[in-house]
Amino acid sequence: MNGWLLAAAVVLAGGVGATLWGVATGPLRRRVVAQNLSSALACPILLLLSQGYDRPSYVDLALVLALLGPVGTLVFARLLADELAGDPPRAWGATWAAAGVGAGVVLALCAATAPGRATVKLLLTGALLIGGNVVASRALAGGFRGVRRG
Amino acid sequence: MGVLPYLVAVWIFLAGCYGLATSRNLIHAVGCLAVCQSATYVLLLAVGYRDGATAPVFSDVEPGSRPVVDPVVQALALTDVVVGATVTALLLALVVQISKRHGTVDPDELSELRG
Amino acid sequence: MADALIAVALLLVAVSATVAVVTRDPVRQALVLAVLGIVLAVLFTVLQAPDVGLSQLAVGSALTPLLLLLTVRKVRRRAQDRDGGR
Amino acid sequence: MSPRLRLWLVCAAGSGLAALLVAACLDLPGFGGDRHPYGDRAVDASLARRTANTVASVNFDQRAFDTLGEMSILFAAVLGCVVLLRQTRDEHRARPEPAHVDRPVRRYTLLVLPVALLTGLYVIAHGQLSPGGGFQGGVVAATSLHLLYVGADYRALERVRPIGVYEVGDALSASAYVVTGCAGVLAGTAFLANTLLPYGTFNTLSSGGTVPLLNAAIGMEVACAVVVLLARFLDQAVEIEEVRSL
Repeated sequence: MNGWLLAAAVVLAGGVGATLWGVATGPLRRRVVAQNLSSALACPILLLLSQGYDRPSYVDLALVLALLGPVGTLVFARLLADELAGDPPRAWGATWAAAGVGAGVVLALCAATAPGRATVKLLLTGALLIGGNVVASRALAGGFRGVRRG
Repeated sequence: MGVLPYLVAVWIFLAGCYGLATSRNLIHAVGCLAVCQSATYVLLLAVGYRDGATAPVFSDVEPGSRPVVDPVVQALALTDVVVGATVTALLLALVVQISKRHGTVDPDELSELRG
Repeated sequence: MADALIAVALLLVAVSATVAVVTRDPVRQALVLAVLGIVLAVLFTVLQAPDVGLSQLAVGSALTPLLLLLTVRKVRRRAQDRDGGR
Repeated sequence: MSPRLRLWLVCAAGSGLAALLVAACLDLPGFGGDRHPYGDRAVDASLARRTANTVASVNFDQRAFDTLGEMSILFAAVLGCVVLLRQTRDEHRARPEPAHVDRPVRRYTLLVLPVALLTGLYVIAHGQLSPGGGFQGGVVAATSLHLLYVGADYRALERVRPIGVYEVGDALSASAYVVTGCAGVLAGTAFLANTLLPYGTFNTLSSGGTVPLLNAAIGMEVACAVVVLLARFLDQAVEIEEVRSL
């Protein structure tokens, strides 16, 4: 029994399953928040899988997702600014919970791997993940208020 | 597991086809086509999987120390993901052009225009 | 354990693909497609295909939504211009 | 055709197709089976040529001709987009108003842009070693440039993106792939045969003969192609307007 894979399965079934429900139903503001959370939760899953399969090179996927996931959310925030302006989504509780999951996973992996280049990459991924998702949430909550056209 | 992954690929493909046929908006139809495409990736990778194996990438494991999955199907799927995205872009460009010429992106209204 | 992970990922992919098809509004469909891309990337990783997963992440997380939303914006703007001009 | 009739037709055809597909699935070799003759041979061939990432070896060595075809599809798709989305006579350009972006969002995008660009180049450069390669890295690098549109301003993006340069780069890298293939013919072997360069040491940046070269050509091609594509779409969505005929 591999604990890392078990944790990944739990986060996948619980976390990403819940965001899938969120993105499938409800008003637009709930859906964009769910999309942001899905990338925030998938990144720790990829890190856990990398550790669970004992393949350090899988961390590249988490790094790319930590970079591009928030970019995707910013795209939605930017191009849907008009639709979201009337009733901006505020989901700081869920955002910080996802950030907490990410931080916990990164710290656990740092403790499990020997210090070295892998640790630096993990910490970079974690910083990009948490920073990116907090900024993306901020952008959804009215970061592009002035954008009308363009 | 048995045939579950193959059946999931079939389900995704059929769902995409259903969406394509009943779509009332060409942009939505292009999205459904993207869903259909993803069915082929799932099928290819399911065919290449081997129980208890790992990725055929030897930058961090010793060659021969662990069984590996089939790299050929992965190479097929990987190029198609990126090329498929540009083809999606081409279709979206066609949609933009249609909306310019006919002022609508509803396939039903378009066929009425033709008479 | 690996089998359970694959089953969960397959199930999520099937559900999100179905949701993407039945969501008729293109903007909302773009959101579902972004989630589908991420779930597919996780599935490819558990099927031991990190190369394909990376491809899917690169394309699905930002590029496809951007293309879809830009098209929606162009089509809607044209419709607005037309209605405003009349 | 009425929608109702069409739905019936779709259901009938779909159920027939579903039955055939399910029957085919039941005949496929079982999921997770141990028999992968092609895969095993591909892995052996890749290791013989000292390419650590077998998938890159399949793409840029054993099936390099196939990748040439994929690249042509990509090139043709971009060409089609450029032609379809050009500015026509009854359209004019309107300058978009500068966007107001929250300061943390703007700072974040300006901070992440170089990191994402570097990650894209890293993914391309390590294509023949770790997961990644020209296809993935090219998309990441091209997407990272568009952070300027998302986080700053469309005009800022236009300043760092002289579109002609990327169009030329697209064509150049496509021809670089063909030229590398022809070099094999001139050297007396076959088109795109990986016999030209020494295979190098296993698991280093220069190992694998022509694999890193073809990989880099594809990386540049994909990056330029995506930049050109998005530029056309942004032009249409943000700048180009129809002249109103009142």
